[in-house]
Amino acid sequence: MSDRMLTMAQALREAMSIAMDERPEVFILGEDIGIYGGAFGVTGDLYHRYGKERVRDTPISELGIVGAAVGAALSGMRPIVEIQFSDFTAQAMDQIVNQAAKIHFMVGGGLNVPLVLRAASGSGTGAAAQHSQSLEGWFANVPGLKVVIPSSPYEAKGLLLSAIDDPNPVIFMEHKLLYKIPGREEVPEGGYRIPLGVSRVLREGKDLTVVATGIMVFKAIAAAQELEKEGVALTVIDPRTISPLDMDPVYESVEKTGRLMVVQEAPEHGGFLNEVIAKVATGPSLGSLIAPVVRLAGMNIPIPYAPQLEKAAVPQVPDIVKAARNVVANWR
Amino acid sequence: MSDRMLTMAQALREAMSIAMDERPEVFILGEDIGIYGGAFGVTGDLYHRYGKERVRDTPISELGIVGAAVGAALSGMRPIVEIQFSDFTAQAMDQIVNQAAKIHFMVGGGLNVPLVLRAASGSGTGAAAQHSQSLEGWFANVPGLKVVIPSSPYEAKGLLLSAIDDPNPVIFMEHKLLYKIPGREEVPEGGYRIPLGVSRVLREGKDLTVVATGIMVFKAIAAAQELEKEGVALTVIDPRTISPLDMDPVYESVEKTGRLMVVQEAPEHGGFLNEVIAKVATGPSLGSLIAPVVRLAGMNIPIPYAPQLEKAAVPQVPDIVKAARNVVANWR
Amino acid sequence: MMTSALITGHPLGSKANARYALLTMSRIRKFEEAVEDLFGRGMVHGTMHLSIGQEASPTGVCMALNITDQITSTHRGHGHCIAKGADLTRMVAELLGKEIGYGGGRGGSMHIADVETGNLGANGIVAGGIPIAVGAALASQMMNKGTVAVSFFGDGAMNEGAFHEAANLAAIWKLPVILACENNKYGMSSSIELAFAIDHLSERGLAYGIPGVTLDGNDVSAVYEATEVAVKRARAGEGPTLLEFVTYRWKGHSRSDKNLYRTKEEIDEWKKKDPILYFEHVVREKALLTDAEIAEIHKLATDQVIAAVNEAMKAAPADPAGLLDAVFKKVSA
Amino acid sequence: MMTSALITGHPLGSKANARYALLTMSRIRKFEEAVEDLFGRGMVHGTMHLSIGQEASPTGVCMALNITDQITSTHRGHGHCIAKGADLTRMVAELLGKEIGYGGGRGGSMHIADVETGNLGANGIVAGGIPIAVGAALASQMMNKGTVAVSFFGDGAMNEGAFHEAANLAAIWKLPVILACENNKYGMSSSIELAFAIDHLSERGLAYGIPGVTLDGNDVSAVYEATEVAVKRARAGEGPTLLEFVTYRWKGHSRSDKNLYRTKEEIDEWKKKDPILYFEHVVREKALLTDAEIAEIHKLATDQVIAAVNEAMKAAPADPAGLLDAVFKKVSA
Ligand SMILES: Cc1ncc(C[n+]2csc(CCOP(=O)(O)OP(=O)(O)O)c2C)c(N)n1
Ligand SMILES: Cc1ncc(C[n+]2csc(CCOP(=O)(O)OP(=O)(O)O)c2C)c(N)n1
Ligand SMILES: [Mg+2]
Ligand SMILES: [Mg+2]
Repeated sequence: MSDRMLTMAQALREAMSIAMDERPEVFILGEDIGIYGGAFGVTGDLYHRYGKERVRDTPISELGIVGAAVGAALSGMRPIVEIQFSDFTAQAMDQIVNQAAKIHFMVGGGLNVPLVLRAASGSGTGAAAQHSQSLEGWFANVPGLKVVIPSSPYEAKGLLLSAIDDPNPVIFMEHKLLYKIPGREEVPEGGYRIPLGVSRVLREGKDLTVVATGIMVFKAIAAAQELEKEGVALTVIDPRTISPLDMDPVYESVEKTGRLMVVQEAPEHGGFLNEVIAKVATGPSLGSLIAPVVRLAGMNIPIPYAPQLEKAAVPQVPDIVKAARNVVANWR
Repeated sequence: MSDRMLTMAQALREAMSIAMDERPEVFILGEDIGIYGGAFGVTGDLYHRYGKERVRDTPISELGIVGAAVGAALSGMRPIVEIQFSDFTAQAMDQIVNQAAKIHFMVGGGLNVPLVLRAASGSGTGAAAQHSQSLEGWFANVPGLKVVIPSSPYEAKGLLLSAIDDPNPVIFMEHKLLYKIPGREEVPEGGYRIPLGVSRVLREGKDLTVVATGIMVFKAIAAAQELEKEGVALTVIDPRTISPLDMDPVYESVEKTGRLMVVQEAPEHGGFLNEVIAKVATGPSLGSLIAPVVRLAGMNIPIPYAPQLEKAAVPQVPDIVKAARNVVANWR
Repeated sequence: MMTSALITGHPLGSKANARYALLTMSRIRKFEEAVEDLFGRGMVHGTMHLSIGQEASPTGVCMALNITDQITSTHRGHGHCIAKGADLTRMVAELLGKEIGYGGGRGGSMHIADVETGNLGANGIVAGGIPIAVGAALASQMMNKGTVAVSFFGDGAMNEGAFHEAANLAAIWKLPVILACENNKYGMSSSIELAFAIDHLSERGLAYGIPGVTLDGNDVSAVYEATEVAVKRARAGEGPTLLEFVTYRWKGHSRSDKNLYRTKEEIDEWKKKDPILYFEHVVREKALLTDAEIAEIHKLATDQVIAAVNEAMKAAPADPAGLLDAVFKKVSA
Repeated sequence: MMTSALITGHPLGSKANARYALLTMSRIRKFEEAVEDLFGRGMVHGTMHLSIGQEASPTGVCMALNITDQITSTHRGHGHCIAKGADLTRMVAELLGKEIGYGGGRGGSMHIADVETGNLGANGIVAGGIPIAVGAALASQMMNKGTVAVSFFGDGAMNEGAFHEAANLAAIWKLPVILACENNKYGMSSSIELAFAIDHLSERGLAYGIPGVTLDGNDVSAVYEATEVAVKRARAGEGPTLLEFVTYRWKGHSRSDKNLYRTKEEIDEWKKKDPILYFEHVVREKALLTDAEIAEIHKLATDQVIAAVNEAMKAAPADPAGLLDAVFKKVSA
C-alpha cells in the first residue's frame, strides 16, 4: 500500500496544515482539538506544530465558539470550527443559521463570513441518539450556507481546501466511521482543490443510477462491486456538496440507466436526498425513467445504542444490494 | 358575518383556554405572553384570566424556557411554549431535538414529553431574514417530533387541542400572516379535536392535485377560485401535520387528476414538501401521473426586507395560478 | 455625505467635543423622530425600535473609540450606527427599501452595517452580536490590530446563553472587547425586576472574572469616561469590561407596544432625565456652548436629517432581480 | 433486585447510615470497575465515562434526598443512578444492549433513566440536564409537590448557555432546585484554569443572586451537609443553590483518552484523596464501623455487582423489531 493511502482524518489534517501554511489568517478552534488532538484525532499534532493560538482549545460553548468564529471571519480571519459531534450544532444554530448564513445578504454584500464548520456526523459508534445524527438536511434548507459531505480521504482533502478558500460559510459534515477507513485512492501531496458544486461519477454502469452521500457512497460502491458479479451494473454518483447541488451528471446517467436510487443515512422522512428525487421528478431526465425511484434511508427513529439496533437503523450494504437487484429485475 | 368567524389568533387562544379549563397541568410560558398579550396577540387576555403562574412570562432565554418545559413535561405538567418567532427555535434546538424528541425512545419508554411548542413562522411582515423563516423542515427530519402547520382558524383550534392532548412533543408552526385573517369557516365553540396525521381535502377538482401547507393553503384556494373561472379545476389538500404525514388522500387524488403540484413558502432547496414528491415518486399513484410534478417554493435566499423584495421571495397567488394553468394546459 | 468627521475625546474636553457630542445626540433624536414619522405615514415596512431617550450611551461610547474600532449593535441600533459615523441618507434609504440603502433594501432597520465605520451590524437576534464582537476582538488580538470591539446589547440580552458563553471566552482569552449593556429596564415587556434576581446587572462580571461597572447611561460624560477606562484596559491586553448604562426608552418597544407593563408616571419621570437636556445643562454651566450655539447645533441636525430623508426618498427602489446573486459572495478565481 | 432500600440522613448519623454510605460508594466503584472490564473485553458498545474517584458526591447528595425528589444526570452518570437507587442488573443490561436494560438497549450508558427513583436521566449533552431539572422543579412548585430537583453536571457544563439560562430561571422563580457541579478539574482535556477566569466556580451564583458554595467533593459528609442546607432552602421556597463539589476522575475522560493534558503525579496525588478510603478512615475513627464490617460491605458490593453482571449477561438482547413503535408514546383514547 502506498504511503499516500491516507485515512480521512489524516487527509483532513493535511488540508488544514496546508491552508495554515498558505495563509496566516487560517486558524482552528474547537473543543479538545489541542493537546488532545481532537475527539476523533483529526487535528492530531497540529497543536504542536502551529501553537495554541492557531489551534485553539475552547471551553464547552458551541454557540460562543461559532459566534466568535463568525466575528473573526468578519474581521479578516478564516476560522475553521470543529464541532465534536454534529449533534452539537443544535447549540450553535443561531450563529450558523441566523448569523453566518445571512449576514452577507442582509447587509447588502459589504461583509462576508469565510468560515468552515467541520462536524463529526453519523452513526455506527454506539454513541446513541444524541451523538449520531445526520443533520445535513437542516443546513441544506438554509440559503447562505454551503454544505459539503466528503465520502473519502481524497475528496475530504480537496473539498476542505476549497471550503477554506471560500468566502462564504461552509458546513463540512464528516462521517465519523470514515475517519479511520483508508481510502481507495491515493491522496496527492500538496494543495489540490476540488471545487464545491461538482458531482463525481465514481463508477458507471448501465442498469441503475445510485446517488449517495458520505458513508453511503462507500457502501454503495461495495454494493456495486457485489452486484457486478451478478451482472448488475451500477452507476454511483457522489454529489460531494449538497448545497450547491450539481444535478447534471445525475440527469445524464438517468437518461442512460432509466433507474434511480438515492441512499442516505439521515432519517427518510424529510431527508435531504428528496431534493434529488424532486429534481428528477421535475427535471430533464424524467422521461427516461423506466422504474419508480428507489429511496433507501435511515429509519424514522432516533439512532439506538445497542449494535444490533444501531445497524438496523440505517441502510447497510446488503440493503443496497437487495434494493438495487430488485429494481433492476422488476423494471426492464 | 357570524361571530364564530374567528381569526387564527382568537382560535388558538380559545384552544388554550379550553385546555387550561380541562386540565390543571396545562400552562403556557414564553416571552411577553403575559400583560403584553404576546408579540402577535395570541395569548391576549389569558394572563388576566389564568394568572401569572399559568400564563408565565419568561426572560429572553429560549433554550432555558424550552428546557424547563421539557422538565416540567417529564414531571406531570403539560407546558405550551410560545416562541415569539420560529427563527428563535435556533436558540433552543438542543432541547427540542436532542432532548424532547429523543427522551421517550432513549430511556426505553418510561418517560414522555407532552410538550407543545408554538412558534410564529413565515414572512410577509417586513421583519427580514432573522424573523421570517419557515423552518418546519428541520423538525420534520427529526424522528420523535410531531409537526403541525395549521392553515386556518378552524384547523388551528382543533389541531392545537390535539397537540396539547398528545403525550409527545409537538411543534406547532403558525404563519404570522394568518393570525389576523378571519377564516372561511366558523370555528365551533367548545373543545373539538382534529386528529394529528389526517390530511384534509379542501376542495376537489379534476385537473390538478395541489398539496400545500400553512399560508400556502390559503393562497392555493385563492388560486383555485380564480382558475375555476377559466374552467381549470384544482384539488387542494392540506396535510395539516407534516409529521406524521397522511398521504392517502394525495395518492387518491393524483390517481384522479394525474397531475401534482406542491407549494411551500420555505426555500425550495431541501424543503419539506420534497417528501410529498418523493412519496408520490415511490408510491402507488405514480403510474397515474400524466405530467411532471410541479414544485413551487420560496426562493433559495434569506427573506429580504423591502416589500417588493419580500413578495418576490415566496410564491404568491398569481404564481400558483400561472403554474397550475401551465401544467394543465401543457400535459393532457 | 451626511456623516460628520468623527471626534474622539471627552464630551466636555473642548468646545469642539461638546459640539460634536450634542450634535451626535441630536442627530440620533431627529433621525428617530423622522423615521417614526415615516413609519406612521406607512412609508416604512416592518417594525421599528426607537432609541429616543437613550442617545447618550452610543454617543459617549463611540467618542472613546477610533474609526477602526468595531461595534456590534442591536434591533435598537440606529443610535449606534449614527454615533459610529454612518451616513444618514443610506440609513433612511435602507428603511425605505432603496437600492442605495446600506443593505440594498435587503436588511432593513435591524440589519444595518457599515464596513467603513467598523459597524459589524445591527442584529435582529437578542444577544446575537455579542459572540460576534468577541470574535472581532479575537481577530484583533491574533492580527495585532490594536483595535477594540464594543458589543452593544440590552438588559434582556443578558439572559441569553450567547451572552454567557461570549463573556467567558472574552475573559479567558483576555480579548479587547467591551460588553456594553444598555439597561433600559425592560426587555420588551419584561422588567429587570422580573427577569433578574440581582441588584445591578454589572454584577454578572463577577461570574467571569471581569470588571463590571454600573453608571448613569444618560450622562454622556460618564459613559465616555467609563468606556475610556475599558478601552485602555482592552488595548493594554488586560481583557474585557462589562459596562452597564442605566437608561430608558421613551417609546414603546416597537410599534405594536401598548405600554401596558409600565406606567405613564415612570415614563414621565425618565423624560425629565433626558440625556440631551442634561448635557445642554452641563455645557451651559461649563460655558462650553451658548444658547445660540446649542440652537444652531439642533438646527444642523434637523437639516441633515431632512436632507437625508429627501435624498433617500428620491432614490430608486431595490430591485428583486439581484436577489439570487446576493446570497453568496463570489468565489474569486 | 439489586437496589438497597434508600437511606436518608447524615452518612455519619448512625451505623446504618455509615454502612449505607460506604456500601453505596463501594457499589459505584465496583460497578465502574466491572463495566470497564466488560468494555475492555469488547462486550460493551460505544464509549464509557467512568466516575471512579468521584463516588462521594452522588452518594452524599442522594442521602439528603427522598426517593420522590428528582435528579438529572450526565454522561458520567452511573454513580448518580446508583446513588439514587437504580437496579444494577438493569443498568448492566442496558450497557450490554439487552431488552431488560433501563432503555431496552436503545439508550446505553449515556441515557439511563429510572422513573421509580426519580432519575430523569443521564444526558449525552453537556449541560442538557440543567434546564430539565429546573423544569422539574417548576412542576414541583406549580403542583405543590414539595419535592426538590438536583441537577448534576460537570465543571465543563458551566460554560454552556444552558447552565446560564437555567440558573437564572431557577433564581427568579425561586425554584426548588440544586445545581450540583462536580468539578473534577477537567472538561475532557480542558482544565478549569484554561476554561474559567475565576477562582471558584461557585462564584457564578453571584450572577444570579443565589448562594454558591465550594466544598470538598471527596468528603461524603461535607457533600451531605451542604446538600441538606440546600434542600431545606429549596423546600422552604427560598430557591436554588449552586454547590461545587471539588473532586477528580481517576480514569481518562472516556476510553479514547490518552491523558496527555494532565500529569501522572496529579492523578496519583488525587488517588490519595480517595473518597472511599477517606470515609473508611473517618468511620473507623468514629468507631462507627469495624474493619471486618468494612470488608463485609465491600464484599457485599462486589457480590451484588457480580450477580448483576451475570444476570444481565443471560438476558435476551434487544430486538430491532420494536424500534419504530418506540419513538412515540401511544396516544391514549
Ligand atoms: C433570540 C431572540 N429572542 C427574542 C427576540 C424578540 N425580541 C426582540 S427585542 C426583545 C427585547 C430585547 O430587550 P433588551 O435586550 O433589553 O433590548 P431593548 O429592546 O430594551 O433595547 C425581544 C424579546 C429576539 N429578537 N431574539
Ligand atoms: C453540548 C456538548 N458539547 C460537547 C460534548 C462532548 N463532551 C462530552 S463530555 C465533555 C466534557 C464534559 O466536561 P464536564 O462537564 O466537566 O464533565 P466531566 O466529563 O468532567 O464529568 C465533552 C466536551 C457534549 N457531549 N455535549
Ligand atoms: Mg432593554
Ligand atoms: Mg469535569
